[in-house]
Amino acid sequence: MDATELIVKRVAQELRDGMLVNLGIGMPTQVANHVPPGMTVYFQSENGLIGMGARPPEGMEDPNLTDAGGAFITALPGAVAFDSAFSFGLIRGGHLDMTVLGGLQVDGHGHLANWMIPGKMVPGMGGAMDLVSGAKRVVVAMAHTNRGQPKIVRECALPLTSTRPVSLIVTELAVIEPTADGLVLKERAPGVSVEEVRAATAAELLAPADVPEMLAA
Amino acid sequence: MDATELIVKRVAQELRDGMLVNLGIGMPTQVANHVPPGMTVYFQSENGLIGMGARPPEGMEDPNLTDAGGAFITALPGAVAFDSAFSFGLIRGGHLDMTVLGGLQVDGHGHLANWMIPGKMVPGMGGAMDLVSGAKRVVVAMAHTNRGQPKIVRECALPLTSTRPVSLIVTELAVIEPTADGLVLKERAPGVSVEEVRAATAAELLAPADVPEMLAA
Amino acid sequence: MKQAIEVEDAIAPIHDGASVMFGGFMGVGTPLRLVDEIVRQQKRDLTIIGNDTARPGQAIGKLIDADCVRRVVTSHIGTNPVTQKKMIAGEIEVELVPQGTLAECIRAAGYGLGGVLTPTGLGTLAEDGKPTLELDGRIFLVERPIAADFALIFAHRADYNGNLDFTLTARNFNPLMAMAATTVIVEPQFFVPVGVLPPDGVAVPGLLVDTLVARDH
Amino acid sequence: MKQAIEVEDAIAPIHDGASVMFGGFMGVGTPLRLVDEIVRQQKRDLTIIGNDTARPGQAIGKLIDADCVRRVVTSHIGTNPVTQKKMIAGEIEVELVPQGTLAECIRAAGYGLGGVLTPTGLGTLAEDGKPTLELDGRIFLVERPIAADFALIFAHRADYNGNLDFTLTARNFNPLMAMAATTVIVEPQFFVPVGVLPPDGVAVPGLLVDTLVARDH
Repeated sequence: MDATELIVKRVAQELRDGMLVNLGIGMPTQVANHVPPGMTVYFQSENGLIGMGARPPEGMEDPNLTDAGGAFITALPGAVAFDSAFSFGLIRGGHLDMTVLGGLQVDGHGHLANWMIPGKMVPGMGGAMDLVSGAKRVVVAMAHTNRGQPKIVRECALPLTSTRPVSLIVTELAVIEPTADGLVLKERAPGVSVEEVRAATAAELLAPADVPEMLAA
Repeated sequence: MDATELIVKRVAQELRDGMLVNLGIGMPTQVANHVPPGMTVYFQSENGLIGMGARPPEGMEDPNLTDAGGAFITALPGAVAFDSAFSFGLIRGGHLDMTVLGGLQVDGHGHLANWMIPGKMVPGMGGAMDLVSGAKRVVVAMAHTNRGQPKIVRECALPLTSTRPVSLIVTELAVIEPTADGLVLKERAPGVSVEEVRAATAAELLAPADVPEMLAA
Repeated sequence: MKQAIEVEDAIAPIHDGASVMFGGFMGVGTPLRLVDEIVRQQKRDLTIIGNDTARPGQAIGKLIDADCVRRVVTSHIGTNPVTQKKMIAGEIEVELVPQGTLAECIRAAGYGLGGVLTPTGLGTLAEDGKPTLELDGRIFLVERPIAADFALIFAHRADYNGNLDFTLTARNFNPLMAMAATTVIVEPQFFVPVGVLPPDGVAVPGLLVDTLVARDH
Repeated sequence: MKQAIEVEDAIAPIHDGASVMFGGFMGVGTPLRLVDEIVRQQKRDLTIIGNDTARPGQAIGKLIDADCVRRVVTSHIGTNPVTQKKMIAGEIEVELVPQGTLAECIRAAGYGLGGVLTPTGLGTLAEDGKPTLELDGRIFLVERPIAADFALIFAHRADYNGNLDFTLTARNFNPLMAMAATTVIVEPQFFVPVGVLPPDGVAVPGLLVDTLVARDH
């Protein structure tokens, strides 16, 4: 199993029946492919839809129906369309059960940085600040390191997305939960030791005596 | 012509083609009966409709379609329905061209009091505060006096509806415009002298040398 | 898919002292079976939130008659002399809120906003010790969000997932309240299969709905 | 009834230096013929307001390419390297606003609100010297309303009175912007007779619309 598949499958275990979930662009999008059988999860596309489905049949695309990246999608029976204020009302009003986002850095306070690298890349925050400030649960899905450099750090050097701590961090090495006491190592990837996780992490990690392995079936 | 008819017909002269207008309960409602021929005026019912029409045919009433008083109405072709936030967005956002409201008192600053008499009658402000604070033009349609007591006074004794001055006051005796300099007597009712208007008014009235008669055809 | 439950079971969880929002404007768009069931179950000390208290014996006017209510947050009680009498007698507390402010404050609660900045009510009794904020030379009243334990909603149609649509002037506060309460209980006029409501016609996505009340047998 | 006018005449009144809102999300729901005409008429120094700047050569991305723009107020420029390049070169100014805040601030302008109180952006670069307000122990960022000289709207259908509906994810910011600009210019996909759009399906009443653009011949 490659790193992305491991992360995405582990994140999918956080899904619960009936949840409204928003998936960030990139790796988080793939979580939609791993909804446990028999479970109904509503996916919100922040450009104004709940109930988005897969790509439409060739030649039957509707130019007025795309995902937040502008790619053609379908709408499932029971889908709902709305304007941008309502879409973010769902997010900011606490009606969104979970969001899954990528990250550039997460720090020991659980603060996420994922929207700019000063002087280098300024894509803008899009909906990220609203999602991290408003969703009931914020799950960060990201690689544990970037070119060998830890992305989980003591204090974010990059501009924060929100001062509200995220709920969970899932990487190819570990599952980590920010708490009031600090970052807690909840699970380690199959075959990865606690020491290996610590070595790849630049923030302090609290770990119980026995850290179970991630299950990503 | 009785007092109400005179007032209502004079107020109707303030209508312009294409206006969005909100009429208060009571006398102001009757302004809708005097839209000049060939003119299109959109009437907003604050409970969520633009384009309300007359009573429906007997037996064809829709319990989901009433005016703000709960009476059955119809919807004209091209009518639009909306929720209460949108309805008041139209009012508060400056999209309402004119509102016509009843009044208990108007004072020398053009301040209107029309929503309560302490210790006696507390109906609540309903939409009145929003209308007076938000409409582009606020026209007060009321009797000039109440049991012989002037309703146009130096300072309102009753609780204000808004600190924003109204645009025009129309009574059975006069048309009066609040300005930065004070109340200006613009028109007098047919056969009524400036002195008679002054005698029935407890606020100072500025009057040009020649005050024309109201036209209420 | 959601299950529709009987009206007794839908109302049972409402505890004495609860805050309850009711859609409706002069009874139009009010869930009348839910109101009757509150009276039958003799709920007490409720705080009720709604545009008005209708008339004695009508819609939420029945809750006033039946002594279910300790406090009312509303814009207008002028059509209900019983509400006025009990207010003056000190049996119920009435908080009067301008109608547009009421709509915005309910929306603010559902949309995660900290409050509402409005000129409506400034310098009037509605200001009532509330904070003000000066911004770029203009002064605004700071009104608090209005949330509730329960929202009782009248919908035109519900599909089996709880997606709701509304019709004409029965819409009013209903969609706003569906965002602003911990528990949302819906009395639909009709049930339709999933897919009958077009995505653009749904005003409340089913995931905001906690309870659907079965149709009257 | 309104007259539909040619796209040249619709765009002609937009002066150099004007602020212009554009509906759309990654070009979906953007009035593409209006954008092309702005480029053709070589408008200059515009402040453009919209969710994103799409991609180079696409939708409002074309305005960036053609040097029509001096300032952009948007939530995301990550898909448009030309915007980023010109920003870094100091040729255009970019104000990044969280997407939910952008939607609410545009709505606030159209709804007559003094601003938006939100936790989104607090303690991040988005705070950027903006005022904060503490209310009942919570701190909120005070964001200003966002209005514009012109709103350029893409609608699904317009009736002859200018009533508009929208479809699926082409809705996004369009109905909000129709409330927030001095002049509202609409490019509808289809025209339909008055009475075809059901009152419950109209998102923008025609009286908010200043200009309807004739269909492409």
